[in-house]
Amino acid sequence: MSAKESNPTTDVAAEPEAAVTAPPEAAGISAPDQAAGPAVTHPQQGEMPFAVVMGQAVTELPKDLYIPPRALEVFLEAFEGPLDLLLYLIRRQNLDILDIDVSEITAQYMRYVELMDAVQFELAGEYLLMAAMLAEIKSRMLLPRSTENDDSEEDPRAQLIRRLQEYERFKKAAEDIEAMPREERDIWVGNAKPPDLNRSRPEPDVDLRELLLALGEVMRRADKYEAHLIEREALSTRERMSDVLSALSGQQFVPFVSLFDVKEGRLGVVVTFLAIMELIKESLVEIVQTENYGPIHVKARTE
Amino acid sequence: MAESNLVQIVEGALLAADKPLSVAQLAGLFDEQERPDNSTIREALAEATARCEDRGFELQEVARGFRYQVRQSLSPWVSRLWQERPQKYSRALLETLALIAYKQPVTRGEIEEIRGVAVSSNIIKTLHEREWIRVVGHRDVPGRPAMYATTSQFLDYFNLKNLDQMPALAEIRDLETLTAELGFSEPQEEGAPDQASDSEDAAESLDLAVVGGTEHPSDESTTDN
Amino acid sequence: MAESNLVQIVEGALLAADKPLSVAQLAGLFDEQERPDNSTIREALAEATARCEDRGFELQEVARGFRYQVRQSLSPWVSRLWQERPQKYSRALLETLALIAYKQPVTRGEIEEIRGVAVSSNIIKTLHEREWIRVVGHRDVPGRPAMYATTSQFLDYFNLKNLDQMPALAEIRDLETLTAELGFSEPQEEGAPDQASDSEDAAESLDLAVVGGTEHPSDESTTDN
Repeated sequence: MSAKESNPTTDVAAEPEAAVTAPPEAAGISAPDQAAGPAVTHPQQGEMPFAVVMGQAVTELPKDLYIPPRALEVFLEAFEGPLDLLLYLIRRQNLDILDIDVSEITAQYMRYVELMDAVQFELAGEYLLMAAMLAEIKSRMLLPRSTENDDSEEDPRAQLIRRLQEYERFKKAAEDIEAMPREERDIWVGNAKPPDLNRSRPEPDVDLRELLLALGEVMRRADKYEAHLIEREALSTRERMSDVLSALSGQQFVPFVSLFDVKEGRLGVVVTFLAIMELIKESLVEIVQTENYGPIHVKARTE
Repeated sequence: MAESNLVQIVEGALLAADKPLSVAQLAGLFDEQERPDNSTIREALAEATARCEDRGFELQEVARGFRYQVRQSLSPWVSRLWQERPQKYSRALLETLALIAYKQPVTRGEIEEIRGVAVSSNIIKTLHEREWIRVVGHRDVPGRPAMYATTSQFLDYFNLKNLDQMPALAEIRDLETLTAELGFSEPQEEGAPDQASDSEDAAESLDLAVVGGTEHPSDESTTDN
Repeated sequence: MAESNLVQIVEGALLAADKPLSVAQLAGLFDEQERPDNSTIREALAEATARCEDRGFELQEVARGFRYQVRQSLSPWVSRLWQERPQKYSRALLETLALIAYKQPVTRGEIEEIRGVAVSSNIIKTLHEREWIRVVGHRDVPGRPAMYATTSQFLDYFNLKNLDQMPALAEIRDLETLTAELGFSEPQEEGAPDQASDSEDAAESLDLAVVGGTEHPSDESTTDN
């Protein structure tokens, strides 16, 4: 609160940054962010840098970091994770991402993590992981630097910076996507009522293979009928049985001889004969001969 | 100029809307202070209508208001957008058809006995509509059930000269053996360069083998349609 | 005459369809014997485009094909047709979408690694339901996680023809040099004169960086695809 008051007066340079250090809510991407707006002003104002010296932000942290638990929750929910929070802390201090002061950032980050803990905010493991990583970097930077021959080991700070940069570019990409014109907001697709349709439903195609597979399947299922099914007669006989029945349908008596077509040759005659025999056997037709050596007639048993 | 802009707004709104828009609704798109009166909007609608001359769509007034619709004369082409993909026939239908082919003349009851489940009337109806089966008589048992047989259209569809070109039942019963056997002989026939040497290939060619499994002249039938 | 009829069919079909139509799909509206070739259809599309001059709508090509769209300049009026505010998307969803768009094919784990937080299943589900992403395979690592990529529906939704039209991804500043410069030197002791001297520059780049890149100068970014 006092920091807020003193802010404009202390340093003019701080003025433009005030806008710059606006929390991510300023981007106004998601609804919760908006909700966070007013609640958040308190903590962020409190830690606003009041001076920039040689590109380095000088920050006086407020004595009381107290944030009402609900507000804190909203505040933290405004962040998309530890990287986002870190970016925010860095930006708020007017620091270039390549030039972060690890110990300062670590201290601030830890303060937030402690706060989260204090209000029993369900602390995501990711935040703790980042805390541990920051602590490690900090401790390594305190150690005397061995000579440059340990190049093989990557500078953990560089690693952190890379992660921050990588995250930031996608954070930016997300904002770009949000800004892109899109359907239902900026773009309306034109449509007109279609004419009355003359629809034709095409018939499904069937492959002979499918038919055979289906038959194989049913036969496997109906194993007990196997004996019944597998008969020696050729399919042509069954086909001819159908033809004979067709020929008989609607007729009273049909002369036996008329069922044969000599043009089919010997084989055809045999097939027809077998078909009629089978029809008799299955009681589908009956044979009638009124007198000895008289003409034989065939009649369907049913029609 | 504002005039032309009004027509554009009317055109854009009508095209974007998913229902007809009334004059009042069109007026509602404007802020009060710049809202055109109804007669001005009607003029814009008339202009938009005139602009449809010789286009594939027209502006039509219906009960609820105005809408663009595609010219009825274009129906033959536009309808194709909704031409349904042919669905596949059910397994039950294929089994029924196969049994009719192999067991003809056969009644529905006999098919049901073999399949172990009822044959739905829809299947019989579909097969009739497709003109793949016909009734060749009625069995002389109670209920006088119809006996079904396949038709010449059925043969034509599968590119068969007669039913004898279908594989024998015994072959089908042993489909696995059949396909395995044929799977090995197939590469020769088709001149496929890679012999089904390893088991992987053999398994893959199984599908094909069934196609070839007919081994009859009817082979071609599997490739058409 | 037939020419003009073709343009009408194209116009009518595009307006009747509920999704963009490709040249091939337009060709599919015709019987084989009367089917125009692709270049003829493209001519018809060009003609249809020209006919939109000074109209409230225009013909636009997007990923899946062509569609009519209301001119964006009319958006202030046309948007009033809908009462509800357009849907907002959360930052988490947009960041996930951005990662999938720019790094595809990418697994959930890879997204989480960059974002530093878990990706909620709801986000993935929503993106699937919107048909903006699809699974294009599985990475050959333990658990075989799905790899996600964006769809053409995604491109259509954002009025794009292809991914190249997405805004360029910001550049990562060179780390090798950076690492060398940094060493483990404490920023406080920074005697580095060049760093201190151009504090002006530092402040400036800061501005840009902080704004989150919404104003990133394009020269800083690269075409990353």
